Amino acid sequence: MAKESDLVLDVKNLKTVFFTNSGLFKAVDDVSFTVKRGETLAIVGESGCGKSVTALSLMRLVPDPPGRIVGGSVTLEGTDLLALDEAQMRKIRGNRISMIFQEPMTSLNPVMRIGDQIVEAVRLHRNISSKEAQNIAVEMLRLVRIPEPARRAKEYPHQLSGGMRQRAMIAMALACRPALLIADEPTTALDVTIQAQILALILDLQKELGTGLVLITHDLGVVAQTAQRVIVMYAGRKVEEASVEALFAAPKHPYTRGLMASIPSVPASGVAAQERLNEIPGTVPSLVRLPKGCAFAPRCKLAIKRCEAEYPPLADWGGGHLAACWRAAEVAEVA
Amino acid sequence: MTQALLEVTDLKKYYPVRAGVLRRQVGTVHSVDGVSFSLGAGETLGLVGESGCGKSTVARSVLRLVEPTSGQIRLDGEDITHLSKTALRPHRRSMQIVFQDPFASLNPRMTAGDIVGEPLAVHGLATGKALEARVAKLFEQVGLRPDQMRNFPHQFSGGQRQRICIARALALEPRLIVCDEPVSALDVSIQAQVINLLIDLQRQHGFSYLFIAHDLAVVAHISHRVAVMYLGRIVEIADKDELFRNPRHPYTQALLASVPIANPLAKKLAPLVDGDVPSPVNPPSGCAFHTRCRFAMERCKTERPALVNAGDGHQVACLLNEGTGRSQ
Amino acid sequence: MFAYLVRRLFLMLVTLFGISVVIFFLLRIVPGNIVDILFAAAGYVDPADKANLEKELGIDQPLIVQYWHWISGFLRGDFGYSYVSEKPALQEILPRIPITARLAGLALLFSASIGIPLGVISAVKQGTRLDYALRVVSLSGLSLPSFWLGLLILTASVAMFGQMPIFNPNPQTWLEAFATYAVPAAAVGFRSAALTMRITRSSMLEVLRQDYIRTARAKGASDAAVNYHHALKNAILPVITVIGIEAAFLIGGLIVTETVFNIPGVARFLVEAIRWRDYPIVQNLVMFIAVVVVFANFTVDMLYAVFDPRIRYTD
Amino acid sequence: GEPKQGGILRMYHRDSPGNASIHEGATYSLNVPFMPVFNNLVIYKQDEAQNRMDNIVPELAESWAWVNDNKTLTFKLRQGVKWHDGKPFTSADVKCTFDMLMGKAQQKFRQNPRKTWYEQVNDVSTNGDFEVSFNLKRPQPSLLALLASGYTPVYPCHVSPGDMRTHPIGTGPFKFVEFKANESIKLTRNTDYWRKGRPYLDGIEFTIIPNRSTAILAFVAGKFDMTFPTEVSIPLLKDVKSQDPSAVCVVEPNNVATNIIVNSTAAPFDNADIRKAMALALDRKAFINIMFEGQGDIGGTMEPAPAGLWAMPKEMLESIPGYGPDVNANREQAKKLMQKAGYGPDKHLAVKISTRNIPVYRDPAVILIDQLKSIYIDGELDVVETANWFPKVARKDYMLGLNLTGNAVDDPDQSFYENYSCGSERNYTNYCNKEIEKLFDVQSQETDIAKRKKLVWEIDKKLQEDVARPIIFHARTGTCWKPYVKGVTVMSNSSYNGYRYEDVWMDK
Amino acid sequence: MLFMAQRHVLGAAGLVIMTVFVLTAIFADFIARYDPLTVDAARALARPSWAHWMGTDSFGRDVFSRIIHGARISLAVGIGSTALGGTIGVIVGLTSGYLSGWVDLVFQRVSDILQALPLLVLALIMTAALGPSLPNVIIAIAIPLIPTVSRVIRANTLALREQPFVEAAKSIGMSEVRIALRHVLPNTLAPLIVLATAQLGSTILTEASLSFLGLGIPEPYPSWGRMLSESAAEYVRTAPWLVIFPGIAISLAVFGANLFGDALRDILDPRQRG
Ligand SMILES: Nc1ncnc2c1ncn2[C@@H]1O[C@H](COP(=O)(O)OP(=O)(O)OP(=O)(O)O)[C@@H](O)[C@H]1O
Ligand SMILES: Nc1ncnc2c1ncn2[C@@H]1O[C@H](COP(=O)(O)OP(=O)(O)OP(=O)(O)O)[C@@H](O)[C@H]1O
Ligand SMILES: [Mg+2]
Ligand SMILES: [Mg+2]
Ligand code: NI
Repeated sequence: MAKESDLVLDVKNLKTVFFTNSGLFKAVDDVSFTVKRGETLAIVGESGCGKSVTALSLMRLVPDPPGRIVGGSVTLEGTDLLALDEAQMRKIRGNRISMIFQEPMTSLNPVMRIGDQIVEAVRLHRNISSKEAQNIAVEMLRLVRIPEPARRAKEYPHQLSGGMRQRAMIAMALACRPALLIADEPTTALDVTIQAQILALILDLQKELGTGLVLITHDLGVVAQTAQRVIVMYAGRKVEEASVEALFAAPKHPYTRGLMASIPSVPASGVAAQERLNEIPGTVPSLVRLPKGCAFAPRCKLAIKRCEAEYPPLADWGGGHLAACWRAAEVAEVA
Repeated sequence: MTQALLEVTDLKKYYPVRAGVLRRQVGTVHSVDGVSFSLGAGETLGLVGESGCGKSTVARSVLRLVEPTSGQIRLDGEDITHLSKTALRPHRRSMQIVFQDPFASLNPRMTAGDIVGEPLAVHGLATGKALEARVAKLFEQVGLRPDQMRNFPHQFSGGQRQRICIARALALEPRLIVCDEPVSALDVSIQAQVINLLIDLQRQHGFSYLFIAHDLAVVAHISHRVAVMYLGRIVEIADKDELFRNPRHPYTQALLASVPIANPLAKKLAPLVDGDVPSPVNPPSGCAFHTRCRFAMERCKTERPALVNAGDGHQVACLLNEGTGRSQ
Repeated sequence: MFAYLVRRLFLMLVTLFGISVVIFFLLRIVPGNIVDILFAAAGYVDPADKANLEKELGIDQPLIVQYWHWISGFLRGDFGYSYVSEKPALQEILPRIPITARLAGLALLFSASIGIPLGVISAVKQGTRLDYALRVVSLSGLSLPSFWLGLLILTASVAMFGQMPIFNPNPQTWLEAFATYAVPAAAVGFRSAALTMRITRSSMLEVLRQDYIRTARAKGASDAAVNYHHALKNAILPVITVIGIEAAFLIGGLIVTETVFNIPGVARFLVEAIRWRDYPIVQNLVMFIAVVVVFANFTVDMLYAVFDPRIRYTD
Repeated sequence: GEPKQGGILRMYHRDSPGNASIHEGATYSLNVPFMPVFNNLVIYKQDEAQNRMDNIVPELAESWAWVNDNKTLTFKLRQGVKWHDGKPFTSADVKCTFDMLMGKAQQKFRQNPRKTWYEQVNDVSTNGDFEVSFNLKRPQPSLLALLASGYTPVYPCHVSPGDMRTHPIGTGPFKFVEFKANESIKLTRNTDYWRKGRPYLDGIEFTIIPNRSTAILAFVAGKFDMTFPTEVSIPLLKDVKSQDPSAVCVVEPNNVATNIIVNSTAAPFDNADIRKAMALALDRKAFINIMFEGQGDIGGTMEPAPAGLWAMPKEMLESIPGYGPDVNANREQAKKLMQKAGYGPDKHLAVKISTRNIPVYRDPAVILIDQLKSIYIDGELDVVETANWFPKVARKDYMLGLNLTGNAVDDPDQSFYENYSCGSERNYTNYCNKEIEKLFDVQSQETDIAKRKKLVWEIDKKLQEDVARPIIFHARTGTCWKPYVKGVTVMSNSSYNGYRYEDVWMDK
Repeated sequence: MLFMAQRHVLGAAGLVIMTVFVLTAIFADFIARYDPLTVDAARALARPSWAHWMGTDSFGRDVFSRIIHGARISLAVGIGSTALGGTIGVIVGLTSGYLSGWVDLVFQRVSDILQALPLLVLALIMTAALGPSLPNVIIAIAIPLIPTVSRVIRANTLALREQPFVEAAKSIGMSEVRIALRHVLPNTLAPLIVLATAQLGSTILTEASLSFLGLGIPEPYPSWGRMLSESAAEYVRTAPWLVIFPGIAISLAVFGANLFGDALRDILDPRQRG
């Protein structure tokens, strides 16, 4: 087990619900995890499974209404964020905990210069002159490898390419050297060649600053290449957690298993003709109408009566490999 | 060689950039700048490339949804590039398209059944009961229940919506289906279902696919041959195995290297190219890739390499590959 | 930017030309002319007198000729003579413009200074009672006939204070000047304030949902900073458009308000001129209003460029 | 107390007059503000409410005389009178004025609505600078009455009619200062006025407020010393009194007759029975009750007594079909006539009633429609813009029209010739009855007032029986002023003649 | 439904007002207790009482009945002019957006021209030109609406034209006209409805303003606008019921239409959804 002081983030039994037109649903249901200093934790799962809401919950930025965090704790460097009042939380946001969002195009204020947006982030948390903050901003832009940072700082977001915008977002998020960085699908909107650049950059900076990183993605390739530990979410719940090696070697949850099999991989060499992929039948369930037992049961080949009736607990299947499946032991064999 | 189903020769599509008084044209977007390829019956040609490199424009031009600036499109040997709208209509039955975003490509105010039946109605192929029966059959073909015909698009999940799109494309029993990123908007676990469906349909009916994607892995799985585009041009085209085993263009290489491999033990990310994609309004001179290419030479800045044969039907447009030389 | 300006100016000229044609011919479609009205006032019609008078005023000429006379004069700065007062049209129109302009300006000021803050508050407090109350108030602002509101104000002030804020052409003190314009301006401005508030609210709500607002919060910015610094700056654009369009609509409100409060401005004057079929006044005045409206729209577009760096007119 | 000098009388004006030339207009919107600028040869006494022949006093004329078998009317003119621009007034100005009115001068009025008044005048001759004579074709005692009207000011010879429209020059008690259309009219005291010690006021200011409620509110709030004369309706008058009990208000008849113009040249009113039925269906009392809360008068063409001088006696009036007191009986008779014409409960007659888009026209039309319902006539209101009213009437493009006829002078000559003689421009219905026309001339020449009255009654009765232009009622209207305003007289049988305002003063 | 009502309290209130308004208009003959046109001197200017809930006017006509029948006029003006302006606006907007090119350019300029002329001035001139009557007032109010509607529809059409489902329709060989009618038009309905409800109120107000200026719907039709503006002049204090009730009727109807339009916008336009 990691030493207490090594833990940057400790999330316990986080629960976030939404009250919407079609009813109340749990977007994040009883999710727990930890992040250590300098560690990268990946959260994977399909669209709508609650990854972003989890991240927003950590930042306490869940839009209210309609959303609300209804339970659990989020402990950042020993402080329970959920217990803070809004003013205290503001001091921490952007300072100790930062976030990079999915869409670099829309996440920057279109009517503010790039530099000013970074300056704002710095000056919100540090009592320095705007001149100094300017310098820091340019410095940060240099750090994220934007060419001619001084000039770019004076430009508006629309004048930058997608990759540069995402870099500017990263610069902004890291400007106060946070203890924890959350990156919510930071490269989904980008091309593969740019994605590789950005991911490499994030990892470099993380190493340099010793930041804990929560990386949210649905791309297992990205996970394999970046994370140390992985949690897999399905329909608002954490269904599996393991070190990246353990997970890829032997997934214990049938969903993870299916996911891995259904994702095509670039043939390294010598692939024969067209291949059918393994598919997970059925559709991703709507959070509003979740089945009573295991949410994955309707699509699961291994499903048994019990799965439909009872939600399986998250059990340790050895070496800290957690999985929520009654038949986790059999998953490897059956597949 | 048997006659190809689709043959595209030196296709160009320029969009004007307008400005000033009277909206005079001040520049040109070279969306597609001389693309040639052919596609045989029952074959799948994958088309990959970064965002904005002109893939969709190729797709639209092939279907004459946009008018190509120049070049030739032959369907079954017949030049359809300049056919009038009416003359084109019978040919529309031979080629259909499936778009990226299954939600946006379905009219939200029509039922699934109407959407799928519409092509039949438009071409007067079936009416009334017969139409309904045909639609029901199509629904079954793509794995939907016929009783879902009365539902509206928003009542379907993403994967199901894409199936409706495919059913609509199938309705006219085309021989060529252009798929413009048909799975990019889908959940990962659903993506496989759709790809499998496309593969199955091809096996049953012998369609040809022009399959566009930016995800190399997906393309790899479904295609027989793969073409790589960069800034409006095809830079490399080859049989799938050949291309993945033996990429010749530095851009293809970078692309392949940038795809994160779903194996924590395999090599870590190592970006092979720097910088951003140049704008198609002012494409770089010479080889468009020279601004980001590790191997760029002085010549690359001025000379535009042609797509040349490098043996085994492997064509590549790179000065390093003149003759049969390899870049690695 | 320059090219854009030229293009815009060109389009403006086309529009203004179109307006001149429309207003000219529309007026001729309206049955009856000044001569009919004059004879109606005199209570008899004498065909010979009528023909003489029409000839004297030049309204017996072919329409094209009349149009040419007017427009060529207009371009030379010769606006002709009012049929009714027989004074130069310019001399009739000019002194009335500042009155309406002051009224309109004050109304717009009123509308912006009340509508925008309330809109922001309503958006920020969305779903609260305050929001509901503000929305109801603003909707009622859009539901009251403005002459009715004006009359109520007048009646109430006479009933309560025995005084009435009627137009005072030579205000002695600053306060009097303010009173002369403020009350009618508020009566007109109420509607546009309500409109501004609604647009501000919906625009703010739209912006508040944007990703960059979340980004700002994620940086640790306070609500006030987010609402006013980040959101309002982006939300203001549609508001500017509406205020720009409202400037054109305001004329309608002003007609009624100037009538109710008996203010001798151009708006009421225009209605009277239409009633009298006083072509030189109507045509030139409408052209003048059109120029103002077209320039207002133009200014709004330019303001866009100021507020929104994304808009580049060079393409 | 004693009249005081000074003060500016503030009055609101109901409507912007088209111009400032009294001779070119026919509305008291023009008389009220501009009459103070002028003088006539003779004028009705301004402090008497009733205009009568024996009330006529000299103004620019010092005296007059009928000579030459009553065929010449000679005036001795006042000397030393100056126009507002300083030029002296002479007999030439009088000749100029009347030559222009008769259409004999070089210079012409743009419009000349009262040309017919001078039909019997051969010419106007001068005898030296201070004597003029009107030479008539036949005796016409009423000429003097016409000359005493507010509509008959003397214009200066040296100012063109065009200038008189924008900047009138007169000899009157007040000088014209400015006229801003739709805004205001300002007059100032003529310090050089020939009548010493007059006027009392330093000036008069009219603020034009077409919106009645705004205007009344402003009067109540003390922004004005006086309302526009005869513009306050009965309900508004009550309102004014309740809000400002100190206000002095009078209600007077104003010799404006509300009447129906009947198009007898086309179906259905070419049928005399239907015309008569319509006349029988009128419940005049109801009109008066609704429009004036009872304060109106019923009569024929001539204004009813006591204000009117020429009204028929009551018994005579009630003998005219439709004037009888039993409305129901009248209507029964009317229904019979309608049935005779082929209409009945199952077959209604659809009729369009045209009128101008002004409440005083529209409101009675609404009542008329309602009353016609009782005799199987379904009326539909056809509201016509001012600009189209006369062309429409001239085209005979109407069935029934609801019209208001204002009489400048309470005199049969004015009324009969203008409205009923064949070929008169103001005879909208083109009613033409040669026999009556002869009677017009007979009464016109009659110098014995009693005899003339008899003739006039006969004519009036006949006109009503012919349903040429059935008169519905004669209006009464109110005028209010603040108690400190003194010397205002509102004329009771004309609304055009009483605005010289030289006797008005303010006790402030 | 119940849920909707809870979420959109104001909208539900608007809907109720609108429904009452429409029902009143439809069943005016049954609701009104007197003929709105019958003049009766004997009962002129009666105060509100059991017999005359809202009193009578100077002609002795029952105000309540006139207001009830006035709903018809206001509804006719509101719906008539909105429908007329809307229909033409849709046709113009659709053609303009769909054909683009010079047709678009011409239509755009024309709507520029119409928009630079103040609405009330245009309506004034139009009513003066056509003469005051119910259909003419409707036409006069409808014309200035056209550019507003056509702008919205055009923008929508332009956006829709880029939608893949329109391209898909093209790719199956559908004719342009059919695409415009079958795919583009139905999808502009939502913004159109929103716009129409918003305009409904303002047309009623425009009619009132025209009435005030003497160019509204003429007698004998009981138009709220004229009832209000003319009574206002004479009877504000002596017979306040003549002014209060039509005022309430107008404001309430417009208010209801606005409330309803607002809620409709929230429901139909996802971009506005809070
Ligand atoms: N503001 C909101 N209002 C209502 N529901 C919301 C809101 N934000 C998120 N949700 C719902 O919460 C659930 C989880 O959403 P979340 O954004 O966390 O998914 P995700 O895993 O990040 O998906 P993606 O991969 O598409 O980003 C989804 O069903 C979503 O519809
Ligand atoms: N209608 C158009 N007008 C002007 N430029 C256009 C138009 N359509 C496409 N383009 C431009 O042409 C280029 C190629 O566009 P295209 O949509 O074909 O790219 P793509 O390869 O399909 O990209 P993506 O992967 O993002 O779909 C882009 O730069 C685009 O901006
Ligand atoms: Mg997400
Ligand atoms: Mg594309
Ligand atoms: Ni709802």
